Amino acid sequence: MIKLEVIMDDNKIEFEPRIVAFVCNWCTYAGADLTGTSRLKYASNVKIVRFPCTGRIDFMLILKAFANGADGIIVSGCHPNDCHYTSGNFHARRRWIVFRNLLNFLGIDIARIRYSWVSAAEGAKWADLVNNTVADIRELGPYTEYQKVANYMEEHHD
Amino acid sequence: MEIGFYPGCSLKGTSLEYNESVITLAKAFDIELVELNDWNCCGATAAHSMDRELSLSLVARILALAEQQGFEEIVVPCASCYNRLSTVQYELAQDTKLLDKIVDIIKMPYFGNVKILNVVQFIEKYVQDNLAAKVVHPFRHEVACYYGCLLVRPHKILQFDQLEDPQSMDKLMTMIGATSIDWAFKTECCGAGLSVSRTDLVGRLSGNILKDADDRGAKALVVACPMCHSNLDMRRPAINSYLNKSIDIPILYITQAIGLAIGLTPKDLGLDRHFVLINLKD
Amino acid sequence: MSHCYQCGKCTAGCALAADMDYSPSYILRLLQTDDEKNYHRVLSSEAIWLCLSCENCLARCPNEVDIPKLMDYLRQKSREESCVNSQARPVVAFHNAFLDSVKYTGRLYEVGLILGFKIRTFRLVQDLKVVPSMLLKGKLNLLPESIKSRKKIQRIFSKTIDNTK
Amino acid sequence: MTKLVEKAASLLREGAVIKVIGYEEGSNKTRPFFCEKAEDVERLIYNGRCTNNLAVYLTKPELLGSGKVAVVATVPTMRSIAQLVKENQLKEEKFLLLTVTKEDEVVEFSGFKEMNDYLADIQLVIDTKEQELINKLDGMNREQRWAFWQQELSSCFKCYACRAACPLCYCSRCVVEVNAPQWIEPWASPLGNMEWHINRAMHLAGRCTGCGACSDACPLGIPIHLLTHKMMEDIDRDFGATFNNSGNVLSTYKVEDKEDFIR
Amino acid sequence: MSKIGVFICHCGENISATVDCQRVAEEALKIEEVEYAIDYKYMCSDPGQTLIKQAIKEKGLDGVVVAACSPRMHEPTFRRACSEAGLNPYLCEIANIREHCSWVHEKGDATTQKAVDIVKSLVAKVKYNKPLTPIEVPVTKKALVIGGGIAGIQASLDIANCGHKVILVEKEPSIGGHMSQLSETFPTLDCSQCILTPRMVEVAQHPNITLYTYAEVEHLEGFIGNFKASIRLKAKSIDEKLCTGCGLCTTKCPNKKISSEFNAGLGLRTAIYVPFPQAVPNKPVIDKEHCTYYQKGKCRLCEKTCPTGAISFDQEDRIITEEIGAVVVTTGFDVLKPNYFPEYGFGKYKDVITGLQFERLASASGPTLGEIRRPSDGAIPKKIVFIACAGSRDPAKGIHYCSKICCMYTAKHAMLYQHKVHGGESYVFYMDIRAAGKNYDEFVRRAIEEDGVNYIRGRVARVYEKEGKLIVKGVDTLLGATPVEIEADMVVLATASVANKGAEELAQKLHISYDPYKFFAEAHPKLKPVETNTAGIYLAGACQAPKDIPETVGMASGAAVKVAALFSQKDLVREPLVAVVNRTTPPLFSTCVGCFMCQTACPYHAIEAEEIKDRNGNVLKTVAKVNPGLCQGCGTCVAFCRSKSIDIQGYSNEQVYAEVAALLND
Repeated sequence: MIKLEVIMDDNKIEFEPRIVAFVCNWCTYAGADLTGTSRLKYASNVKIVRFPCTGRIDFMLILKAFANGADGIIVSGCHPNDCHYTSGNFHARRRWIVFRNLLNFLGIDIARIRYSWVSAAEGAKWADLVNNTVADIRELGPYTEYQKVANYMEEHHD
Repeated sequence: MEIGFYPGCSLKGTSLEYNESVITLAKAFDIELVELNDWNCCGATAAHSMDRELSLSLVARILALAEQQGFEEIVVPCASCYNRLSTVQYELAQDTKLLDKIVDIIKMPYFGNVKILNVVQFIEKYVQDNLAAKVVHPFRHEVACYYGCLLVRPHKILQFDQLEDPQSMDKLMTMIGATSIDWAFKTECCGAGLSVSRTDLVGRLSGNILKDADDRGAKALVVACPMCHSNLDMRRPAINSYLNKSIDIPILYITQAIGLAIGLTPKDLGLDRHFVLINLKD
Repeated sequence: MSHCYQCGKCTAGCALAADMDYSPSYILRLLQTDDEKNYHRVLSSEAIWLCLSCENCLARCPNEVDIPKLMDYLRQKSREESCVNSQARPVVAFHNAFLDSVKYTGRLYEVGLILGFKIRTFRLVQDLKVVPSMLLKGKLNLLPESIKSRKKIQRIFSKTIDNTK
Repeated sequence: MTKLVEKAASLLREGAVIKVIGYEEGSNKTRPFFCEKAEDVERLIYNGRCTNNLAVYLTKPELLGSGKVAVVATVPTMRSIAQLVKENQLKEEKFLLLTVTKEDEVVEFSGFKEMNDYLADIQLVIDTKEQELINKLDGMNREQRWAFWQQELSSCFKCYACRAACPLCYCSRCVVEVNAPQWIEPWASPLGNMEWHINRAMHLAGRCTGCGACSDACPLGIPIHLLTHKMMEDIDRDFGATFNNSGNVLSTYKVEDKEDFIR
Repeated sequence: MSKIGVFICHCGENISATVDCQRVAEEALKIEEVEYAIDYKYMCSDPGQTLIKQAIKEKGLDGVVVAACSPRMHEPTFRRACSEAGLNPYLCEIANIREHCSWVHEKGDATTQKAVDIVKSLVAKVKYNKPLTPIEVPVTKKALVIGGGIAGIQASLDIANCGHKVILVEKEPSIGGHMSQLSETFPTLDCSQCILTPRMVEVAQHPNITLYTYAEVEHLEGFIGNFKASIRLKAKSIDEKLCTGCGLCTTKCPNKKISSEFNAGLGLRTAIYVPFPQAVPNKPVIDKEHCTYYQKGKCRLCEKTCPTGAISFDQEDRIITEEIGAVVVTTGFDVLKPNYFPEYGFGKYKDVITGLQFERLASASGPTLGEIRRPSDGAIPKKIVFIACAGSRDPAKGIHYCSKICCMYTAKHAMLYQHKVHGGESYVFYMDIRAAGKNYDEFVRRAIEEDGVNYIRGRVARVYEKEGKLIVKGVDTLLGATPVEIEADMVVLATASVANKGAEELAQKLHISYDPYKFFAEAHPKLKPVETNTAGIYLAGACQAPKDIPETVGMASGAAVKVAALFSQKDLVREPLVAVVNRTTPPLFSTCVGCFMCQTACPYHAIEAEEIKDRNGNVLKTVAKVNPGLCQGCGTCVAFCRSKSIDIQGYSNEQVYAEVAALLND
């Protein structure tokens, strides 16, 4: 709950969103590597989790990220037709279409989940993606709404 | 039986004989062509050259009328009208926004479900089957079937015959005993749109068509479009002066050719209204 | 328009390309440049008025570029921006005469058409030869045949072309 | 003696089937009835009030016993059966499918194929009350929807009646029973409840046949069926997957699926 | 309770410049179950690796996290180090604190904190790592090559010369494919058959190659290293052991008016025939559709004339099955069919022909013995027009792509024409000249500059016949798009190359994917051009996309090397990062309920149905099973499984779950 306090003292300190990125090993992870090798700088709020393919990303992991206090999530993989496994990203895309509709219907803030395609050659795009997402989430503020629900127990214990 | 009928302006004027021949031919096969009540000009070719919505509205009104008057099918002998009607029906079917706009202009309900038949389709559907039996004077001549532009194009919309080297008219001609020659200008343009305003060009375009038919020994040209007809027939002087030779191949409407074959009189078929005289010796 | 890769098949098949100041594919090229000057050149060209919408180009275009429709559009624009090519005046005159006839009678009244056209172009002698024989053959009715609901037709005009004029 | 009763009687007498699963009159509402003896057939009824989705029993071998079983299937039941077939859960030789027409005629299907054809001409209609509620929710802004569902779901106490009633929840081990990792906390809590219902909906994506058994079963009357019904609409819109051709929406794809949200 | 070691690399200055590596080590040590943590200048160096090895041994570590550069860089290095120290290499994870941290953020606490978080998350993950052993798949060292064109010939020879057995299947009576039909080849103008036939003979005589002509693959099952193929040997109605290939029968066959496939319809053949003189095998077959005996039940003339009694009418198709380890698909291409060009009068006018037909006219073994003569009247064309892009780059005709070889063979055709018909005039209508290749553009320039071929930039709208001439209505777009009309004696269409008729069917038999044009799809457009998505099946030649000969041969050798590499080890060893369907105790056997929705999700057809039976062989349950030979480890199936019954090693649910949780919790 540290973060919440940060907001409390009339935001002297700017709110630093916590963002996790679910990326595939072959395109976006390599793209992020390229951002590094080309020494492009971006916000340090984003932490990357590596998957073999976007097709592997279970929708529950997104919910779990929110439940564990993420304010925003990036999901990124190979561009259509570039998937190392030919169709993983297509399956993922379809899953996200359905999932977004459902979350939106439930009133979950889908603006906090940013989907993108970043290829192994798009180091710059990765940097932009991160910076833009951080900026957007900063606008939206911390996802207290969800975290209240997530920490229901704790809050009702202490 | 009765079928809806949209003559179009030329059939009321310069191409009276086409009108006559279509109707008499239909009669000969006990088909009553019922003229659309209060129809208006389809606007070809001026309207769509000048203003899209005008051209759409004019046609939309015609189709709306047909629907209103309860016709499921309408026969449209004029290739130009046929082309416009079909095209507009298609375009309105593609774009609902546009449709609403047009409906608002014509202030009539429009469903776009009338089937539009050109003269060849009409013959194929209602005449063909009983044709062979009725032929009394086989039309024993070399004929060049001229389809022109508007009957076959755009294929995507009209879905009639085939784009290059169409055959439907040729088939009908062979049915009535004619030999239809294979030639190169079946679907080349005769220049109708400029018939009045740029007669010079028409001379050339129609000239080339006629010349090819002539070179290949056609004794007559068979058409299904009043524009083509008046160009190739009425504009013959311009044509001959361009070719600087005089070609006297007569131009017949397909309905006239068939009419003659089943023994209708030249008078009924309005052959006397042609400029280029028709003296086909058997 | 960006679909056109300038293979020229349209021009090759165009019955009138030889008489045009700019052939169809050339017009497309001019428009592709997306340059104001070239756009004007197109609008004030004679070619767009010579096009007969015979649709040979569209039928054969490998990229299915609808040139006939494009031409219709260009003609309309050229009129609206009143930069109709002087050579093409007769064509426009003819179209106007045609439409007037439709506007006032609901149908095409050919005598009216011819007269209207002649007045607009001062080509008083042209076609005089054919007129008598046409009358003879009953191909010209001297009195306009017109439809009942002319109002409706005029409404259509006022709703469309007349407020673009 | 209705045609259905006759049919059931003859089936049991001839030993064509070992039991007929249908409906009987219960206290103020109908209830499922496993008819095993010819003398009980009189109890079998079929009318508009027969709403339970009998398909739910067909994936439970212990209930069916060994031998052929006749099922008096309503349209929703048949839809569920069709989906179960798509998922290799039912053996053709095991079942004799019956249904009763409006005219009280008994229809006997030669097999699943014939049943599907029969279904093909029947439109799936989401009833107006539901539709209104869905539209109402669509009309709200996100915060309102969030509030609505938090309110509704807060009362859920994870009895899993929704799961038990759903013919398509036939997993021998449900995700909520997986504890390595513990995807969903087993006790009732706002987060756990929401996660459970999201899982339920996602697991039914493109599979749900809209019978509504889940919400009928919910002791607290939470409109959870809206989640899956809404999803049916969306899937229909996004992938053109109508009831008859869907069934496997999430593990198939089209290259041209819309991706306007991916930047 | 595990013991994890964390090793933080400074990478010289690369990491330590912005990340306080020492603090990361201190923080790491605070993490539960972390036994040991240390930072060092160069972890990948020998002393660095030794550091790790010693720690593993001394502290008895059962998990290692190396915080360093990207795993795509040194994961293998560090995993090897671990296994050298006796720790299962798959218990080692890499925390990427260089590319994803030190290089992309400024120096400061935030950056160090991020490094710490990354380490935490991987520590959390590694706790759930399981020791894995590489998968070993036995390999049958015999290859199946489908299609006996130049691609198939080259691939077969290369594989055979590596000492492996090859089965070459060709559906025609002879191998050779399109190349045997060609006259000369660009850009050198050397005779196609002269360079091809020696290879054909070599194939026939090679001890390692079994050649089946007049045969087709019926069915293929299994997976990499372990395929089983059934092959249909169509009845040739000839006993090849007896036949000496004397050819007497073909001279006697009364049915002489059958259009010859080899001559692209410009020549005729008999019902019992050898496709061409240099055919391999050089023994005839009877074409049942056209044989009078098979059709009318009378004749048997060939039988009477055959000196060795080799004709056997009662022969029937045979199906044989072969165990093979790899497949090379080399089925080649086809040329676009007539009905595509009504505007050019193809099929209507005899003298409008395809490029392939022109090859036959120009070929010494062709119907005109190499003289360019019109099919209609045998006259020598004085004026000839070549139309490039006939069908290619023509979306309206459904072909968006460039057929690639036409520009070159059209230039060649024009050149050959100029060489053979002195004083002849040749015109080429083209849109672009695509002559990228060694000595290619020079070749085209030579046609234009030395042989005086007239190149006109523009497409032809129409061709029609008049008074024995073909009127070609084209355009010169370089002259402000002015129409051009040419009265030609002959028109040659550079028709598009399209996929073979049977391509789609074959692809489905082999479970390989294909593009919208039915060309077979490579596994990766750049890095896996000869592989398919089905491990163990490779591509070569024009069945993948239009190609010229050098490219095809290169690709064939490429595919051959892939096969040779596969055959080079005793067993095929693969990373164990594959999906697994769980197995539990009876009566459940597995939590999988067998809905098989995962099957449609798998791009590799790696998911099979397994029937669990009791002692008496009654099926108790049917559940999914992953074939580790085929699985590539994408994990798409895992995300689908509702009951979480399928999981993927190396990225298991527990691993990623823990990773995500640890990454966020502080």
